[in-house]
Amino acid sequence: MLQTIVSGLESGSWFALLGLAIVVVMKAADVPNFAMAEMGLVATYVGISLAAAGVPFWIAVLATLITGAVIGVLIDIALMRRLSSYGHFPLLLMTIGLTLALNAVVGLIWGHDPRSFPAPWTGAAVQIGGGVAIGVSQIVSIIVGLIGAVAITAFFRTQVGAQMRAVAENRSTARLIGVSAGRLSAIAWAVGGFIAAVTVMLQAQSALVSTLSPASLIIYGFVAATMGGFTSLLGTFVGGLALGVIQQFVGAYISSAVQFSVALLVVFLVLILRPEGFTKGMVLRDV
Amino acid sequence: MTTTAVATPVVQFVDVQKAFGGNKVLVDVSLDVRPGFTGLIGPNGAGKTTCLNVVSGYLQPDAGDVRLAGQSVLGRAPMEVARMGVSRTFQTPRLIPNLSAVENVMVGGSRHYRHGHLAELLGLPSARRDERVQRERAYALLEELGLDHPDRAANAFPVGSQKIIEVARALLNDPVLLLLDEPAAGLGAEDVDRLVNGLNAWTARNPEAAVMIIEHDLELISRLCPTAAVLHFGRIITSGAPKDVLRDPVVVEAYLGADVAAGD
Amino acid sequence: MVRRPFFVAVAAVTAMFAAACGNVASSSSSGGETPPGITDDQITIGATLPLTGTAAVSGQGLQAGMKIAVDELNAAGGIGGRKINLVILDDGFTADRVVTNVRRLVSQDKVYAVVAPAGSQGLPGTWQFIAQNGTPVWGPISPADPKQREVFLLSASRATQGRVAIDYFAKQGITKIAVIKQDNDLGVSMKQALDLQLPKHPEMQLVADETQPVGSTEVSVAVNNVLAKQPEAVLLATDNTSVALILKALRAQGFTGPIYADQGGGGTGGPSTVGPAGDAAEGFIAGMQADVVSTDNPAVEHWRELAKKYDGEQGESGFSLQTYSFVMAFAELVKRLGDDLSYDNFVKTAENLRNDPIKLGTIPDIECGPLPDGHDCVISAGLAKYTGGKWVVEQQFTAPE
Amino acid sequence: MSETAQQVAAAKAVPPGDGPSGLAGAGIAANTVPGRTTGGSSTRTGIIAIIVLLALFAVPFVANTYVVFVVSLTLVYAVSTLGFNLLVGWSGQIGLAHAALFAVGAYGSAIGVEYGIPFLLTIPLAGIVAAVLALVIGFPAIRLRGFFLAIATLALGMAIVELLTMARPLTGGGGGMSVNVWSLPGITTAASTYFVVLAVAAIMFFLMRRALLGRFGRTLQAVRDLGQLTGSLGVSALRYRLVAFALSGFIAAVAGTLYGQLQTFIFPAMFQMNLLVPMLVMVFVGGAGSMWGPVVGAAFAIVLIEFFQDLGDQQAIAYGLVLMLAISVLPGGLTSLARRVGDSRFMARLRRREVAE
Repeated sequence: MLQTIVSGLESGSWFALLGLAIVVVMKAADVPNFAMAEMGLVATYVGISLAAAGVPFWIAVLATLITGAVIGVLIDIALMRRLSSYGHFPLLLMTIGLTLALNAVVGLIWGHDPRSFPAPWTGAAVQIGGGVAIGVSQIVSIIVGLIGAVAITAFFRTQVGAQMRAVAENRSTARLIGVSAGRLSAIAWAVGGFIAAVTVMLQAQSALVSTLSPASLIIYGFVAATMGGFTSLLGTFVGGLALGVIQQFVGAYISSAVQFSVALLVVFLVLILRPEGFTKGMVLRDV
Repeated sequence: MTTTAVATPVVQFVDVQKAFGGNKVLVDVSLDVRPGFTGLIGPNGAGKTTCLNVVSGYLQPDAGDVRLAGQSVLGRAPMEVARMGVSRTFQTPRLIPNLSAVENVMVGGSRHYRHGHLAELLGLPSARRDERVQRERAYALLEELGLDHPDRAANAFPVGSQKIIEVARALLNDPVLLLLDEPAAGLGAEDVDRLVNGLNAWTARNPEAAVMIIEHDLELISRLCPTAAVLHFGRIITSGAPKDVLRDPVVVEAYLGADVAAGD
Repeated sequence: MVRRPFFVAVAAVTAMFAAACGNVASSSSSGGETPPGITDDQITIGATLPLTGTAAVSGQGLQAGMKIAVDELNAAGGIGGRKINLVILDDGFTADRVVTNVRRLVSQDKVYAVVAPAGSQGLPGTWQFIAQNGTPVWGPISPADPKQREVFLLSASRATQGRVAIDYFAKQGITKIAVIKQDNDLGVSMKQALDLQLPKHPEMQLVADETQPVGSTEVSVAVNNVLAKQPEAVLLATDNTSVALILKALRAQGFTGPIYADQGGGGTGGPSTVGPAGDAAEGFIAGMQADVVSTDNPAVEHWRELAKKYDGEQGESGFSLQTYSFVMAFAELVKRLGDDLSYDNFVKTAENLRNDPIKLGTIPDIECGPLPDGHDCVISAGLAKYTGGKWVVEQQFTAPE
Repeated sequence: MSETAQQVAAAKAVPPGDGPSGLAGAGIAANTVPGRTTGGSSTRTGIIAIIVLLALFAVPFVANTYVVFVVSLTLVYAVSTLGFNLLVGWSGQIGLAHAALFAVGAYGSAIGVEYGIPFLLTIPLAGIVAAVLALVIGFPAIRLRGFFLAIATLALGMAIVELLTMARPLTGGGGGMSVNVWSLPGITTAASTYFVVLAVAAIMFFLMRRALLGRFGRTLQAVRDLGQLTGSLGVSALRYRLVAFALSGFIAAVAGTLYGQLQTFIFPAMFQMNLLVPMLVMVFVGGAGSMWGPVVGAAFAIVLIEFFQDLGDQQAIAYGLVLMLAISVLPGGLTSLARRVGDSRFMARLRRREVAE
């Protein structure tokens, strides 16, 4: 039971973080980024390679995070920005094309074997009464997830964050008050890439990542983002955690075969019953 | 078309009120619109477009009633209102950019198609005839309004011409009530002449139809409309023949005041 | 206005159809005529492999083995004086490209036989086409058994491997087993194995049967559910990544019993599963279709020599040894055909292997017989154990009970 | 109250997604060439149609089964893209359940045949089932627009594939099921399947062309570009949006039935993102909202894959990069290139006419 909850919170914090990354980019740049998990994967693989080459763990972590942010900015400047005037379809497809390309690049450089990012605490466990052991890496995932959510919420309280919200709510108004939409979207993509790197890195220190793993991670990230109505940070975070826990319980008490279906059902119900997300953090922005 | 006596108003606003949040946009607006042209003038933000939105079903008034040929339009969706014979244009023209001008106009003829899409799919003669008739009518209307190259894509036209296409689209439905939102804005003098002639020719053929025009070009209002109503801060402050209305000191003050305010 | 020309077209097409019907008329493929892909100095064979996409690791290994074998054979003068022309197409592990590729191999590249094609779940989509053309499929990599005249299976299927493993556990006195499978062909094979073998071991009980979502890296649910039932051994029918993850999760939670996966999921002999699983791989038992593990087997050592020189990825993987052996067996069979390379003779000679098996030493002896069951030419599988950081043979090739 | 405030108020009554950016469209570069209706050009279209049909009809007589198969596959994808394009391009709704509805067609037909329904009859039947399903999927269209609709329909599509996996007694579950191939007597199955595919493709394209270039297509485009404002034209945007969903679902399933015949073995994993992505690419490359784009898109996608066959490891990267490059350079798709040329020619003709007048 306790183990079920902890496992749920662990995967839930991955979903929640990736959901937050998706929401941040969606807010400022109006793109549903299907390549988010792949961006994190590339960054994480850079970190893994550095660590394997003997670079100290924390420096490898730092390098991973920076890589994630840099990839984000590059994607925004090189690919996304010019397409925004053509509407939804090319943008959507561009992120899909990017997903394919990034995944293939990872496969070409690092191969398709699964890898992990061993941290100093990997493998350690905390014994709790009743023979239940909780992995330290699980605890790390949950705590970093919480810190991430708080940090992003704080970020949106800053001036840049407020401007981002302004852009999100009304593009023309933002232009009127002299906010540079370009600079904001670059920042959003950087933040998004950063969080994606954190997410995949957390996954890699606890489990394994490979060119296959982003495919399911991104779907759960989108489920989390949907639960927050693609705008609410709180909704996304709580949604991601809830999704993780729900899945564990469904798997434990109903069947592990229907876990994925449950996630899909959640998306559908949220979108039909409350398209603005189950927390009404902000006004729904029509896209 | 129903046999309405000339004296009967086509549309009646009865004490219509509308507020957005705390902003009262329409305050007790009562107005009878009879067949022929009626101008609706007033400074920016007076509530003119809101009036049109209320008649055409896009907004529901908070209080009061709007009756079309005696029937209330309240609670009806824009589509139903349109099917009752209300056509309109928009301040900024809203066309389908990559359809030709004439096909854009044909989109307006939905009331006149007797065949369903299945008949169209099967290529039944009735469907083909309907399509041909609509196409010919659309060409004729565009010609009447003086638009050249009706087969050109809509987005290839300047804004002025797009407005004319939009007027033609509204006319194709043979409206009982035609609502024009600043049709002459952005038009050159020559285009305005064509528009006026076209509209006059159309009303001559449809004497029972009413046309409500929102327009800042008071010269145009004077040319077209036997009556004009002036809206100011959501109230109708006066109505009558344009010449008299424009000389009304209240109107002059309202306009000047608004201009000063707009200049800030 | 468009209508009239259209109807004219329809009429014309109908007329032509009636007139020219004979050209596409189906001719029953009698195996007696000269088969394609054979010239005086060349024999063309082909395969479709997942060189890219999600199964690229295995695809590259499979490709390596074929290339190594073909190079070796050609250096020695080919098969009966004919140099082998090898056509390998990539299917990216997508079903419709597997089907397209096999059609291309047969109809355009005119291969004599399709040797060691992979493509997993996509491959059954080619059986009907293969049946119409009569092209032999020699040693497809772990598809379901089609019981078809043209198809010869040279490896213990996943189901057979599973059955061998169940027998092995029974011998160890294990009575409570648990299964984690994926809902795809892997899961289907595991179910077959359980259905066939459990009745033979009445003392053995299946205490947990979990389904792990395909492609999901989230294994804790299945693992927790399995552990709750306290099994003595766990059988896995999932892909490499999942096997590695489940290994880690089971060991992290203190499970000490044996864990089994088949050759594909366990990556027997190579690092593809045990590498990512790290310490958790200690004691892991995996199925063995080819003896990639032994160090004292001269046939395997010969391959290992060649594989070390191979210029490409995954040359020394178990997949490589598997296809290397299949190509070698194919060469041996063709030699036995003599001058009559017709498909009829191919099938006849192959079905006669039961009396005179092909013995390679790297894989179990190939003993094909007549249908219905004879095209399962190899019905024994071995087991290997990952011990002290390397693979050792746990049980030699054995047929299930 | 200022005029802008009033506009904002009006915009609230009308979803902004359909509002101010309406003329720019939903990012869809539709390219109905204006003035297509003159008698001469329609006769020419007819002649071209005959020639193309005859050429396609001749394929199995001159080409090997591999080529026949590739052309069959291209045609099946072209039909499927026709339906996808109707939804995404013509009605401007990014509905992402298309691969799942395609699967419904493939499974529906295979199961129907197992229960004794003649194959040819299963084509429309599977289509109708999928149309109803598509209508249910399209229901979010009442409330959702843009990316929200995309995500809702993506989730529903995945749910359908999950259901196919769970309906083990009917579908064989994740392990898959084999398909009985229908064939004309006395003809090779490859040629037989090809002729069925060609006939269905020809009928679908003929009907769709008639519908899309007529009132239906015009109205769909009005709904796409004007959104709720079509109400003032007496058109129910909602109804057309749902009809677009149903129709595209129908076409997807029809294509799916044929796909099953070509594959001869189907399993749920075939119909996930790995199929949806190429489908999206086909719509995009062909040019969303164009009439003949689906053929161009399908041919391009298939040919591209066959061409990249020889690139080995690099092909997946090449695919992604080519796609990204194409989107960057030609956001309107391949056919938008042709349209640019066509436009200039049209302009030239126009100028000539002016002189003549």
